[in-house]
Amino acid sequence: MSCDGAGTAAAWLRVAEVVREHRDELVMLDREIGDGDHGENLRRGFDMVADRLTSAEDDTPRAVLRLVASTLISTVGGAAGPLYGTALLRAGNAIGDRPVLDAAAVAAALTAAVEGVVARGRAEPGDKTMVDALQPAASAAVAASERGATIAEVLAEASAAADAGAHATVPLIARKGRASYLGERSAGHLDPGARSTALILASLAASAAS
Amino acid sequence: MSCDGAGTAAAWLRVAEVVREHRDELVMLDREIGDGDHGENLRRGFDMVADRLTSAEDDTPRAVLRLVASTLISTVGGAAGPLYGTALLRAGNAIGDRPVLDAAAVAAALTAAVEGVVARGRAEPGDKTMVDALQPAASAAVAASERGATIAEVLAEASAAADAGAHATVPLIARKGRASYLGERSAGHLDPGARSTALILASLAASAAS
Amino acid sequence: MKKIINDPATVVTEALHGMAAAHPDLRVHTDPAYVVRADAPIRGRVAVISGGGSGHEPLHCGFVGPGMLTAACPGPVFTSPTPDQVQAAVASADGGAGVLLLVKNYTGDVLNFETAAELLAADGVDVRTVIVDDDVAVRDSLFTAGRRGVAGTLPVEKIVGAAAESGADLDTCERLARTVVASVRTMGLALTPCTVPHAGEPSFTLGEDEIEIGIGIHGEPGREKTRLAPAQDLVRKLLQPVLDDLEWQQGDRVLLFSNSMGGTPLIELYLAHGSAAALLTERGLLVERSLVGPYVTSLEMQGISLTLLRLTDELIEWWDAPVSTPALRWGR
Amino acid sequence: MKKIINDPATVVTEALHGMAAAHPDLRVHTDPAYVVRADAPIRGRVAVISGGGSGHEPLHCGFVGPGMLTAACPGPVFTSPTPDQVQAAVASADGGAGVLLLVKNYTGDVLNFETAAELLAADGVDVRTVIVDDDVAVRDSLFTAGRRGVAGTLPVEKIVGAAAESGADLDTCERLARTVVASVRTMGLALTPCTVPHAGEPSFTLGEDEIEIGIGIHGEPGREKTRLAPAQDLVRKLLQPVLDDLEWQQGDRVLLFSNSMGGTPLIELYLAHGSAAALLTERGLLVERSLVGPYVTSLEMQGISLTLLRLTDELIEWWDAPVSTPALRWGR
Ligand SMILES: Nc1ncnc2c1ncn2[C@@H]1O[C@H](COP(=O)(O)OP(=O)(O)O)[C@@H](O)[C@H]1O
Ligand SMILES: Nc1ncnc2c1ncn2[C@@H]1O[C@H](COP(=O)(O)OP(=O)(O)O)[C@@H](O)[C@H]1O
Ligand SMILES: [Mg+2]
Ligand SMILES: [Mg+2]
Ligand SMILES: [Mg+2]
Ligand SMILES: [Mg+2]
Repeated sequence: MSCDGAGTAAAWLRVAEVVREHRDELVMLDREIGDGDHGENLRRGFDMVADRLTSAEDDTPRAVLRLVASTLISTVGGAAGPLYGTALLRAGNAIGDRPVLDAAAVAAALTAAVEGVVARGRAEPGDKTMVDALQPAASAAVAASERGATIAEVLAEASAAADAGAHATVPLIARKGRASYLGERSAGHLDPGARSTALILASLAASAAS
Repeated sequence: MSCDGAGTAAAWLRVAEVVREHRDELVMLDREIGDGDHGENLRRGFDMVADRLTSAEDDTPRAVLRLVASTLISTVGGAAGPLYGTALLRAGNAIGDRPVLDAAAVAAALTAAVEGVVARGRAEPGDKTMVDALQPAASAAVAASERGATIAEVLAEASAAADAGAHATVPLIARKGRASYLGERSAGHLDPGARSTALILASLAASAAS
Repeated sequence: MKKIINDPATVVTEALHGMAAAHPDLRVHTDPAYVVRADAPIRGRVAVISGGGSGHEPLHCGFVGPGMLTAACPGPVFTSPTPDQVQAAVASADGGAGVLLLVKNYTGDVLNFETAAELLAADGVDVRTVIVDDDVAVRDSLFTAGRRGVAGTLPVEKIVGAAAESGADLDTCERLARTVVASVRTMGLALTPCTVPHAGEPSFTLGEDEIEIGIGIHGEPGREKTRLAPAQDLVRKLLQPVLDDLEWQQGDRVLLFSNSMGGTPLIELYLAHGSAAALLTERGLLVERSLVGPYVTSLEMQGISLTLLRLTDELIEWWDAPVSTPALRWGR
Repeated sequence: MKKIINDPATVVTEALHGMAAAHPDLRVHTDPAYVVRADAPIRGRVAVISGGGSGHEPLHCGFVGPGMLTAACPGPVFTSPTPDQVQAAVASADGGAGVLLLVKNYTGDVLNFETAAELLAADGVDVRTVIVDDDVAVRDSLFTAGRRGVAGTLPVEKIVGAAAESGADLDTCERLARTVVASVRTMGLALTPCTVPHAGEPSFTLGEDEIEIGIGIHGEPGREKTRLAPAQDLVRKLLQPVLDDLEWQQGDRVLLFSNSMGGTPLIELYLAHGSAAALLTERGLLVERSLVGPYVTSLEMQGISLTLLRLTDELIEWWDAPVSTPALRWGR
């Protein structure tokens, strides 16, 4: 896959499919410790992303991310809409106007994404949120890129770290988001936002590898 | 059992117990083709009857029936309250002020009771109501009394006829009362009011025989 | 059975205590049970009185107040009140201009109100009775108990109450009540049964995709068990028999009253209302007034009923007139 | 799942069509979704705007009208609205005297309204935000998401809306909102879960004699699963943490708001209200105002919440002021 705007758009079109495939799983996870809408919120948002991306002309990677971000902000709602939206806006700003991405840009984008989510949502690692998937993903990406890895390798390591981070949310007691209202009853469940972050990164990594 | 006012009061106290014992059965029957309150309506009414009868001084059989009637009218509600109330008012009028009942008076009382129910509720035999128990009971009582039977025998035959009449309501399609709203779906169920009529007569017959 | 109660036998009395606490402009009596507006009796005004089994709240006690009922008699859950309740309500509501009893057509209600009316007439009260029987699910006939009174009772009480409030005499109120009864039709459906506290068990059972069409308001099963369908099909199934039952002209004005049986979320009720309004408009009727909410209920039952009232200028005037009760309030 | 709907994806839009059909004095928009009173914008009046996930009806759209909200933004079921909805609502409601956003304290609602507020401020609109967090079931802390906004949102909207209607300026409205938020506390329980249309399954499961205490309004389980108990014990269980949370003096005047979660019969709600009023009176509080009904709901959930608002002369004046919305109406 090329790492220009068209390639970025193709990768996010694939993310939209993955979200649709996992809609029910995310709904189910959110029903357990939230309000059962996370999968539907993202499905609604990414369906619109898919609509707009296919009708959008080719553009820079940053423009693609901005389009995805603003679409998610205006269609997802809930906590995930503004958080993913901010993450992608910041990621876009971090990569600037370069026409083609490189490994360092991807690492910088992920780092900016985490910072954006934390700035908005004020969750710390261990609070049982998407930060627990995104933060290790960004760290892994930075480490890999500093080692001289390719984009595909960077995203593969980020994806693996996100997946591990997501699963590590299971025993945690939530301190942010709806799950926090359950207190100790939130332990024993996978955080839906951490899971969707892991799914998105896995999809991006798969696109980069193909 | 004596057939004076005290005996009549004792017999109706026993009826009150029988109604309490069969409350749940009558609720269940009424839930199937009505609104599930017949047993509770009668329980509420006859509990009050029991209260008032025990505190009432000895009196004529007619006075006892009037007390039962007015208590049922003011506490039962629903269709059964005014119908049983009217039946007992008319029955009381039919026996007049005699201090002790005889077989003919009992037969006349039952006949007056049916007439009262029909005058108020305008149900005909076969409409799947309490008339289907009360009407054959009155006929049987008249026949027995004309044959020279005792009070106990008259009530035994009336009770048997009421029981048969009640069970004969099972296949009928209701044309009066709530069960009529079900149309054909009312068939296959015992009418709760016919059942309570049969229970009351069985209890009166048992008291007379003791 | 899951209910917020202390004892099935005291539910009605305890709920009346709650009404008394919540509504200082009502006088609430518990023995015998009736609710009357605090400023009654009003000299020279017709008293409009209704009542029936409890479990249909806010019907009837929630409709007591200026512009609607003068008093109401709540029976036990799903059981008509007794004549002495009606007599006591009349005694405290009668302003000397006569009494109009509005009675839903059920054998129990009719017999108990009839008994009360006889006793009141014997005491010299000028009392009239109008029977409400708006439910098209039940075929009417001289040989049956006739149609039930269901959600159409609300517009009867509202319109007659408004006229009585403005000083209309007993003849006028009675005539108006008969006009509304003749012009109002309802049909309902249930998605779930309800549980009467003293019965302890649901009134019927339904499979996961079954509904009852043609229900009354006492948790009784309907005429027909059928499959759950999309909202627009359900709405058509309810409106068709209502439309078939009265003769309608293009351009007829109607009140569309979308009623929840108690447990239906308002979002579904509004959805059904929008669907019903669209269908009526398609048929050339003018939806001039709307009412949407849980007004004539069957405890926690999920389901809806749709009521159509054919409007005239006179009925619109009384419908729009100010009303100030716990459950229905507008104008002034 | 049994619901009167056509398609889970179109529930909110179709319900808004029903609102439009039922309430001609509201302007109802569906893309983006918001409801605004028909006479807005009103020159020189503060616009009071709220919103949140759907499924809590009549909150918020049912509270749009004179004396309460200027506009409201309904999100998908149990999902906060998006910033563009808020921007569009503000654009059609802003009368030039500033905009007050009343937001229930959920991460999603706060973030989406915050985003909208930033964009509006950048456009030069004088916009303030007040967060409602009345739910005592959740322990408050700097390190958590904080308390939820639940039924206490209603008195905030009513009181601030009345002040704005009378011409109070933005500072006054904001201060009043903060005063009400500081004086109102709520606690709720559920007897049954609810089913979100797009989820298709109940939000939790409960045994035949189990209840959830300390629920929010999104079908989420509460803090504690416990046994069903008599109504008076349940009422005490809800009121105790509410009473413990604020300092109360003998003779304090309160509004007691008994709210149904949607599926609880009104007869049970009144019963609970009577029980709660008696308990408060016993504790030396004066129940000066009452509100009883299904106002802040969770779809068809059976359950109740009890809200106490400490009253002052000022709050009573605004509470009593005329209001004319689909769901709350009195005065004038
Ligand atoms: N303050 C926060 N910071 C970071 N992530 C959060 C925060 N609050 C919630 N989340 C994430 O959002 C997810 C829930 O998203 P979603 O269900 O779409 O929104 P809502 O909770 O409003 O229904 C949670 O699983 C969690 O990962
Ligand atoms: N018109 C009538 N004539 C005679 N009996 C009737 C009539 N209508 C109803 N009933 C009797 O009343 C019984 C129901 O009584 P009950 O359940 O107490 O009253 P409701 O139907 O008002 O709930 C029926 O089973 C039937 O036997
Ligand atoms: Mg969620
Ligand atoms: Mg019955
Ligand atoms: Mg009954
Ligand atoms: Mg949500």
